[in-house]
Amino acid sequence: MIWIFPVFFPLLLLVLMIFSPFRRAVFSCGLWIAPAPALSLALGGSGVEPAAFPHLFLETSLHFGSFGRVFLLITALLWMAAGMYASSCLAKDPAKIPFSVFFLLTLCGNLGLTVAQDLASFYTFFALMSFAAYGLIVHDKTPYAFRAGRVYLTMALVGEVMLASAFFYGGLAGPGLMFETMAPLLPAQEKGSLILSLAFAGFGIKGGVILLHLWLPLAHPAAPVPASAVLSGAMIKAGLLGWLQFFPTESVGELWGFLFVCLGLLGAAYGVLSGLNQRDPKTILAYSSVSQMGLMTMTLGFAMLSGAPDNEKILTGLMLFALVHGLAKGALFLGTGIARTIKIGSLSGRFVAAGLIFPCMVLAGSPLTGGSAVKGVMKEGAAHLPEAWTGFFSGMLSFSASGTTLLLCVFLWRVFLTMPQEKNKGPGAGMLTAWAALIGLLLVVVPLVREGVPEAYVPLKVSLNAIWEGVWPMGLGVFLAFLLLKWPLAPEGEKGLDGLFLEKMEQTLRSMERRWRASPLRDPAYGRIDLVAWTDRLLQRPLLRTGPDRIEERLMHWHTVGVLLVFLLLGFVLLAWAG
Amino acid sequence: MTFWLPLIVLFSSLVTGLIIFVLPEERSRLRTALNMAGASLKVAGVFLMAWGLLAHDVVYEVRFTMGLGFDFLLKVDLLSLAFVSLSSNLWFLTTLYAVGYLEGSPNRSRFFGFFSLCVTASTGVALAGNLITFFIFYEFLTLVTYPLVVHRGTPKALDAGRTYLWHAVTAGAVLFLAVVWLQVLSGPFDFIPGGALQSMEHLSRSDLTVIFALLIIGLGVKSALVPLHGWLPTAMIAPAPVSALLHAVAVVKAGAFGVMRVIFDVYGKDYASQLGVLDPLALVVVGTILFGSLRALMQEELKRRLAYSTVSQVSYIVLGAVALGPLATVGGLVHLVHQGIMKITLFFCAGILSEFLGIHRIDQMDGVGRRMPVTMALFSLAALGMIGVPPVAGFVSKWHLAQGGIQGGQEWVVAVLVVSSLLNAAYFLPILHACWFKAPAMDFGERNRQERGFITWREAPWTLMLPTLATALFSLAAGVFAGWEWSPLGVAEKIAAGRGGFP
Amino acid sequence: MNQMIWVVLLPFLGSVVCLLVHRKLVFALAMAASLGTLAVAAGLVAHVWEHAGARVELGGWAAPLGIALQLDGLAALFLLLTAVVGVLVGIYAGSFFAQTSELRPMGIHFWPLWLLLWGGLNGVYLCSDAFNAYVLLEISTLAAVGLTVLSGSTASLVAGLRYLLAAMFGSLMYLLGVALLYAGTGQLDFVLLSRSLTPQVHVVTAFGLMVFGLLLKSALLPFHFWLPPAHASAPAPVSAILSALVVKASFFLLLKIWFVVFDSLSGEGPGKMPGQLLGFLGSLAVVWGSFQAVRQWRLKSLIAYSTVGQLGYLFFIFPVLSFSHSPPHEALAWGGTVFHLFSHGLAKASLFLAAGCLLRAMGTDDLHAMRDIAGRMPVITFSLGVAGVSLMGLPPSAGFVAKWMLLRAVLASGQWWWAPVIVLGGLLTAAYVFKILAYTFVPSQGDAVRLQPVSLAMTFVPLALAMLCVLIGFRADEVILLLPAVPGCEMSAGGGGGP
Amino acid sequence: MDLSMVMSTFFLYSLAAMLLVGMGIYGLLTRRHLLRKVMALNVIAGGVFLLLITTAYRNQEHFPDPVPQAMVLTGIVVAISATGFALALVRRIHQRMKDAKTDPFGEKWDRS
Repeated sequence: MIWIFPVFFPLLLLVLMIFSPFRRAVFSCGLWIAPAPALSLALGGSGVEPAAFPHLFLETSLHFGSFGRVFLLITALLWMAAGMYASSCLAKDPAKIPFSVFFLLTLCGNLGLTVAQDLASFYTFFALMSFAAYGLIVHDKTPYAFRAGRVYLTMALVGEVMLASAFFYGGLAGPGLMFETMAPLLPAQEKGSLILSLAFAGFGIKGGVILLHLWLPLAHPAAPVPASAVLSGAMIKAGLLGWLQFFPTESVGELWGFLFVCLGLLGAAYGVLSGLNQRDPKTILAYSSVSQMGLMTMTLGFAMLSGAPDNEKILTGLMLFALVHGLAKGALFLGTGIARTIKIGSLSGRFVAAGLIFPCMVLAGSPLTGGSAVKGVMKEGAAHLPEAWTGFFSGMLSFSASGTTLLLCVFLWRVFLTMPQEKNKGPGAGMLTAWAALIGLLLVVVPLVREGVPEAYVPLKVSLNAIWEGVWPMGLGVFLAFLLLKWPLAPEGEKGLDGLFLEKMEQTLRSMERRWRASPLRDPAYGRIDLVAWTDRLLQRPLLRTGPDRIEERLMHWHTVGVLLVFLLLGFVLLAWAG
Repeated sequence: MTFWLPLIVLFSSLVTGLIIFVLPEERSRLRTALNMAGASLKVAGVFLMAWGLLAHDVVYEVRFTMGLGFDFLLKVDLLSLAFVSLSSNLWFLTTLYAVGYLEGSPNRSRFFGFFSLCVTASTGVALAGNLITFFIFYEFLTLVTYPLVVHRGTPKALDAGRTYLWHAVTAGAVLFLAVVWLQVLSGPFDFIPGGALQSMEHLSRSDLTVIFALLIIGLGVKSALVPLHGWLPTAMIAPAPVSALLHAVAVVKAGAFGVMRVIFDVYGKDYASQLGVLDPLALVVVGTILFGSLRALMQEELKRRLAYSTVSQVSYIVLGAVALGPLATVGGLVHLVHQGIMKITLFFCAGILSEFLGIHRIDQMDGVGRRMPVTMALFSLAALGMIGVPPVAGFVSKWHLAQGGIQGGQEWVVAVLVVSSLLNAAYFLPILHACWFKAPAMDFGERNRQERGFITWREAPWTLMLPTLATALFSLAAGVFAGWEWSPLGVAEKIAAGRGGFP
Repeated sequence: MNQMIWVVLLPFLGSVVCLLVHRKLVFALAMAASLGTLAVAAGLVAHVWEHAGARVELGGWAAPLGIALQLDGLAALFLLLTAVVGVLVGIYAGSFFAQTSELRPMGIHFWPLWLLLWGGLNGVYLCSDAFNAYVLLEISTLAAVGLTVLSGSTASLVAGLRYLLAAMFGSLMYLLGVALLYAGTGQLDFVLLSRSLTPQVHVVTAFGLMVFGLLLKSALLPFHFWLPPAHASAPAPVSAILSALVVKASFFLLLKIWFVVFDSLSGEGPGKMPGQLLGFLGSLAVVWGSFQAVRQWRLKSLIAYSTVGQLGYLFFIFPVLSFSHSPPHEALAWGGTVFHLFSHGLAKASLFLAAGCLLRAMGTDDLHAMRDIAGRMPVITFSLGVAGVSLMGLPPSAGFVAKWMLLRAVLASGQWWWAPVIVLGGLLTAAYVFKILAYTFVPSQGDAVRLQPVSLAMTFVPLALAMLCVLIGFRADEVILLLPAVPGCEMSAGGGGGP
Repeated sequence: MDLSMVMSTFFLYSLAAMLLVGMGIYGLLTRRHLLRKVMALNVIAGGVFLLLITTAYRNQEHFPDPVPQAMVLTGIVVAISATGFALALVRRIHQRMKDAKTDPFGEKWDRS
């Protein structure tokens, strides 16, 4: 029960919404109360026994597992903030009720998948989240949102079936459907690499691996601000969690690790480069997510390369990274939304600017913030790597910090451009509270971690060297950004590589559809044995229309009958005689 | 009681039907009462039988020897129990639905009379203990469904009826030939889990192969295997409760159930695969699954799309019978129930849409989710289930089918399921998108709408909503509680345990 | 066993009495005679059930000179069928001929003729020598023609004359065969004849002549030229009797000739190929008759052609049983044929009577006019449907049992080539039955014919016949147990491939 | 009478009977006039009866067999009644259709 209730609490609220008196109440308070039980579970549930529900679905079992707790924490925190923000910013929206419905559904899926320890229920929550998120993405009902939704849904579906296939195989690999018993057996399976590839791609679509990320820069900006925050901050992590659950990091082997590293790096770089060329701050943030996810992928790859038990530190760092990234990205998205409501240059505008810069710094890993804590843990972990990789990993972390800084500078610049010139109504109280809460959390994340996950805690080294190591990449990034901002970035109508690629794909699909519509398959009669039509056609033959009547008429004649009689009789007698 | 209970279950609808025939048209209360009483009696009887069989291992058997190897045999085993409980429960709900749906329309006595006979036939199909009894009810089903298909009497309906009849009667003739031939060769036999023919070594393999082909052709028409599926989309012209029953319970299921009986209980899966007859059938099944989905994708009419979806989905059941792994058997069996409840939900909703909003085509469905949110929520639930989104029941079937395919080394099963799921999504998701997210294109027949964009939430009457709600929730529950011992899945596992290979 | 005489005499007496008494009493007396005959027939069936067959020599004269009556299982079944159909048709006719002033005088003539026919038929079933069979067959033919022309319309007169000529011709051919046999053996009794036959030219010729004479009378294709006009133009009860019973009488005689008299010829040796010929003609009849039925637009012609088609099924017994002398599938073949006789008799009577109701109600039997009949005359439609189901050979009905046994017999005998014909015939039958039924579902659009009221008796007699047809399907065991009493049909109980 | 006489007489009679039957059949099948058809039928009947009568003295050398004679007598009665009935029908048809003396079905039968 202690596992079921937090996960299904959002659905409970959803059921309440059927009754009209509750509907408004659920919208205004329910959205942010919904993740509260989950949050308390994440904070206080360290010693709770795993729960198995053999009757539920295909023998559901719920628990944190190795990583679930952190993910549940990220999820609950972000959704809480987003819920609070949403009930304030969408208060006037006519479609707020549908929004709440999809919000709660997606939330349930996202919470559930963090604690699901068996394949089937994990897949269930994953699918619930994926499909319900469509409702959040297309909430605005603009053509842009619909297109984004279409791309998202298509890719999500492809991801779902890939995952499903992987799970079909995976379910047969071990004695049960539990991840912890199944995953270690996977690499040894006959179809091991097929299963892992399917799982990699399936989760990769959610996690924005390069080439599979196409939906991400479209969908995240298309959704309303709170939805973008959870999409980019929490839901994107589901892919990561999936990998962690499915890939036995200790035994999967170097090949996979190398693949993860390469694709992660590519993604990180590509995210930065593509993001530079964008105008919409939310799109830039989405690309930043692609880039950050690339980093996480790379880190996971390094964890695989080093193998157990050396990778413990890296994995801890990865968790911390996910947490920090989630909070920071959430804060940035919410902040973007708030910035739109505030006059440029006003006092509150300055506050907003400060509130935006801080998460940026965290993401870039500036010293004394959570970001540098992440780096610290990771670098410590990197020490266990093979010699060649250690330096590479550390270097990559620094370079990525430059890239992140560069991209986020552009982002800030773009936010600045989108801030309105006139005085506006200003943000709602809920919006501000949510945002402030996230920033506050970011501020205290380091002590928080020390309290909560002592083994992940690395004391911040307040040394000149350490600060320098944190600062120079940022400085490089800022410098590059200044250079770049002189450049005429992102001219009107420019689409970027992703846009071009998508357009090409859509064209191809459209022409396929055209060809499909012209195909003989369209003919309703195609491919079936239509006895009725056959017999009709047969009976419509001129011969068959008049022939039977003519023959029957002949048979009515005495002499026809007579001749037949005589011959048949003779034949009969002859046959009888001859035997 | 072991003798009478199956007969009570069988006759509860037969007698009801016959009485209803002679009732005058205007006694609608009495008719409804009779209908519901018959349906309740049947459900109660089925539950009693289930209890007896499962808890006490009672053998329910009714046998009339008619001479010359002609035994009329009703026998309750787990497989028949699964099918009969599906049909009895859904009959109950569909009757309720039909009462509301047909209120005030002409010839209701005739309709409900044949409706009851139709269920009698499908009960008989379920309980039949040997091929000849099965055939009797199978053909009876053809006969009593015809008046339902042509119920409206329009030229289109008559055409549909003719198409249906041509297909069904021809198939019946082929089946008849096969059944008689088999009996001539092997002598009379009953269904035996694991295959009755396995032990008869004197039979020639080539004869058995030909007979198998004939049997499958005969049964394949009702279960709408491509290219014998032509009647199904045409028969959509019938009133919604009929389509619901045709597609979800009675007719297509009788065919699929027959295929299962033939493969599991007449030939036996192992023996059939030894004979090499399963592979060609598998080819047909794969073709049907993909072709049905492709065709569904092209339909603009809601009911036709659902019909083609049925073509595709029913073949999952057969897929479960032809794929070798024991889990596939479970998947096929459980899909027998799951497809039924999900598809009947879809048809109930389609019926509500056409009856109250005049919506027949998919392009008319824009924004209908706001007018009838509950109906459309149920529709969405069932549609997602059809696609295979967990935790709705459809996923459970697909899961087992795919794993069965992998178990048996037939990995094409997974590929087929993946492609088919994508196609399912391709034809269902646009509908869901349209009804929830698009702006309403029509005013849904509401005259006094004050302002544009404002649509009142008004659902259909409870007689229509209650069955729909029940089936939708059941399809959800069948998935969510799949692990329960007596869920459809649990029962399917028990059934499969008796039929080869399942540990 | 004097009942045997009564089953023949009672109708004859009834016929004479009906001719003499006042017309108001005719119906009551005729019904009395009918019911009496039914009772006697039932008694005879019970007798066969308990004691197997019986033989009565009238006046105590022995076989070559006297007239003997032979009762066996087959005859008992035929007697029963005739009596059941006869009584029900009688009830119907009582109501039918009371409808209008035109029909009333016909009714007065109907009863004597019908009872005469009945007596003749019963005589044919029971008589044990070839010549008396001829006489009784002629009596029934004359009475049947009399019934055919009852309405006095030109069409019926012409049809009746044609029927008369054809039937007389057939009878004379049969008689010629009898004369040849007598010339060779000096015997007339069936059993005695069968003992003294040797395969000689004149015997084989006589075989051919008798068989073809009877084929003419039982309207096997291509000798069906007299049947559709006669059956379609007669009043409904008469059509029912003609189709259900009269053609069967000559078929009964054919069975006797083939399996009793010429058993030695038709068994192992020479009968093999002629059997195939008959089977071939039978399958032609099944296909062609049913196909023609599909093409008809008048209900009664449709049903008449359906008779042509359905009669074809009866002739499969000849090829099936002619390959070996006492094959294991003998019981199946006999059972199937008898069941088909029964199911066809009952179903066809039901169809013709229902058609009579429709004709009465609508004033026409054009299929196009039958709008919304299913809604307005549900009982009649139901009877049509049930009887049609039996004709199609679909369960649950006697027709199904018949087809099932026939098909099994055909396959068990190894002559699989008849199987497609049986199946195809079923399909064509379905085509014409549903052609009728489909029109009953078309809703009326205001232009529908106003229906004349139809009496209760006329409505429910077809239903009763149809229901009987269904119910008898469940009593296959009894029929099969009755059959072994047929001479020349000493079969192993159970038979077939099964225990 | 010696055997060959008997045989040849018998043969002669039989031949005549067959001839009559053949003529009758030919007439029945080819003549279209109804009266002629009825007459042809009688010719066949005559032939059959002749054959039957012939058998009467073929088997018994000294006195004829009574059974065929009885049969022929009965047969004649049947034939007469049938002929009478047929003639009555022909007359009725003739009255109804003044111009048609032939079997109208022979040519066409209105099956519409």
